Amino acid sequence: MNILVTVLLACGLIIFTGGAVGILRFPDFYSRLHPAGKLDTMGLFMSMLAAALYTLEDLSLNAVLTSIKILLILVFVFITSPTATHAIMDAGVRADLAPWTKGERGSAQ
Amino acid sequence: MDTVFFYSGIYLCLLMLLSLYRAVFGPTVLDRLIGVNAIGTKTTTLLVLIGLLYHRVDMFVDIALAYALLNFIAVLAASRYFQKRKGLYDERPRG
Amino acid sequence: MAAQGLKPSVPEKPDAPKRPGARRSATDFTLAFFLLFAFWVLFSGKFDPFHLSLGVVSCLIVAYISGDLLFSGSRLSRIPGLWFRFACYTPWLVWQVFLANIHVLYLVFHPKMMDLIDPKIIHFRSRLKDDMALVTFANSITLTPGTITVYVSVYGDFRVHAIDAPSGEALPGEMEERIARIFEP
Amino acid sequence: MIWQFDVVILTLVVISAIGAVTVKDLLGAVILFGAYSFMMCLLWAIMGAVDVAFTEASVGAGVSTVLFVAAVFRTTRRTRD
Amino acid sequence: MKKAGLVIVLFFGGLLVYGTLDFPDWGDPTSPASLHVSPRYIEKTLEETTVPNMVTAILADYRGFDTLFETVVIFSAGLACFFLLRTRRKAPGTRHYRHRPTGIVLHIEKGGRLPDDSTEFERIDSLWVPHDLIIKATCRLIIPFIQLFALYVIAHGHHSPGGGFQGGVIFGAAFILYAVTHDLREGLQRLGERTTYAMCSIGVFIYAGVGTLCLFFRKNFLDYSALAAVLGVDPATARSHGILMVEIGVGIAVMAVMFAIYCNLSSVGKQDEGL
Repeated sequence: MNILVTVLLACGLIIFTGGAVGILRFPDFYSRLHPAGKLDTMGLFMSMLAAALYTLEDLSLNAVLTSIKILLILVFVFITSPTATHAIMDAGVRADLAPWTKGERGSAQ
Repeated sequence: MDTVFFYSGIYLCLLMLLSLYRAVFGPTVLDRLIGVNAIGTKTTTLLVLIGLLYHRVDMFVDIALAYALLNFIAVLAASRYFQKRKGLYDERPRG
Repeated sequence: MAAQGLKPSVPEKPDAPKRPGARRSATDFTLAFFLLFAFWVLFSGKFDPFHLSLGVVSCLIVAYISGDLLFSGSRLSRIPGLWFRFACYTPWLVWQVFLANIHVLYLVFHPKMMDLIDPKIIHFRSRLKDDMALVTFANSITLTPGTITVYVSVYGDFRVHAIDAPSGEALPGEMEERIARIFEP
Repeated sequence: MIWQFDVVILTLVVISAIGAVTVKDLLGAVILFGAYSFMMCLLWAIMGAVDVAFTEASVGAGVSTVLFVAAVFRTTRRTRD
Repeated sequence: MKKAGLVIVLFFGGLLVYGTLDFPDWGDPTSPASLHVSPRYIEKTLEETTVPNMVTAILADYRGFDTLFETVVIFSAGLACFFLLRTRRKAPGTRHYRHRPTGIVLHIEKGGRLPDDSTEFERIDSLWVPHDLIIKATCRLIIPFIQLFALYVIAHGHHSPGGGFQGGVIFGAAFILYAVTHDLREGLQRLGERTTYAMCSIGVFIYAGVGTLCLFFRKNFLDYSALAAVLGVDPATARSHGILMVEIGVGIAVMAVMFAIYCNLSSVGKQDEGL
């Protein structure tokens, strides 16, 4: 069980790392949203799964309810995170921020 | 197991530092918004990890749940600002 | 998208009730109450009569204030089947999200990332009609490979930002079919 | 062994606070202030003050940023100094 | 000017830091607070009030006056916003109406208006934002759960972190979310302006009223054990119930004040076109 939790947590952390590095590396605002919106959600998914599993270990009613609450965090984040990503994207489009395309490198911002 | 949670917590903090770079130095306001949104997600995780470290997850999970529910209100309000007010490059100081 | 001043805009569906209690059916209220009470039990974790009665009062308040927000625009008889099919859809979605993350992770850590990505905005029209179906589809697009929904109109016109060429090609594709099977059996 | 957490998070608090003060654009300052409130919430949580952390979480994430954005929306985005 | 400000801030900051040198160390077991104050609460709270979460008991019972005046401070913040910003003057500028069936937008200038309850036409903001399906649908889905969570936080302040203030803020945030994603007028239709201000005062009134009720049973102000006769329970449980009532009062007041401040701030007091 502990090994499974550790592996899940490590996966989550790797995905979080991808998100953070992606935010730094991508060339423009629109492509930065891809790692920010997706990788963070998935990293949260993995690490919350690990936390819920670890909480379940002593298997009392309280522990079960706590792990269900941790899973509820997941559900709410899966509903709200794409919406937040979409809202930021929409704001960028409305602010007339030019998207970076191939061939005109460096003219992003 | 505590050691695992401890080091993953520290690691998450360091990742936050990376996101904070984008939030502090991001060329546009929207980049800052992306950075802060990413920090919010990591905060949620970190709160649960702290709860696991203190062996009181039932206390900390409420705060994490509040973050999961409330985190996007600020993002929605800020994006609403851009829907109503045009213009992004207001950052240059005048003279 | 910016200059929508005088263009005939999208007519809004006149479904939003004007004030609480204006257009609420008793079944809506009851269903919202029971759903909220299930969530209360999950939140609370205390089963003594005092806390359960507090829960009943709270759920009544919330169902009165905003019960009309939960189910507006969907027919009640369809809801159990809808939820069941949605629950069947979720594992597939999670798997797709996982694949998407592997893809983006590969892009992020690739040393020649700048050559691989080719961001562009693609347009297509979905055949989904229901509002919730459109929203589910849009959020699923945002969660899956290299694509983020930029704009979706009430009629199902999608504008999607794709990070590289292969991720944009798959749309609308299989996901739309699956969502159509959920909402329009 | 919690003090490592303290050090890292205090660094983050100081960075986001300095960022929020020095940014010229007020909207950017508001957003950075949101990041500051996240860090403060983590700090309270690590010190074991769960109730204070909860207050910081609900006020910082839910209300104060929205109020500041509304104020910036109705006034101006540029600071004078 | 900036430099002078920096010097002043550094001076007073240095004074504060110098002042903290006299404090006992953090977590020092021999400091007066840890010797006399904390053990009293740690030992007696559960016995005297049957509340497991000490912080809630201290805030609402032992330090009840403090919290009462904090609530009054929040209430007066709402009042200050109201008196500073609220105007009765209607916006004289152009009003925008949309014909629902066709979607044509009418601009009516110089204070002209159509009846508000028209079924054919609806008011839209002059800085118009198109109908965003995703955001509206998600918020409709999530708002009831935010409100339920807020009520859970208020009701379970005894057992887990939370209480009236946090729950009230979350509840207010749900209304603010509705007003942000739809528009301010729709938010005000859901929770009217008069209702908001009434709830501000009702919240403070509940708190002070519970305290005053104790006076009628020959106990001190805010000594909830006096309520034991009314509620039909022993004094310790009565104190726990009194704490719950007070928390509900705080929650109502904070919720209403947050929403009132948002409405006044985002519409410059016209309560008409918001963020």
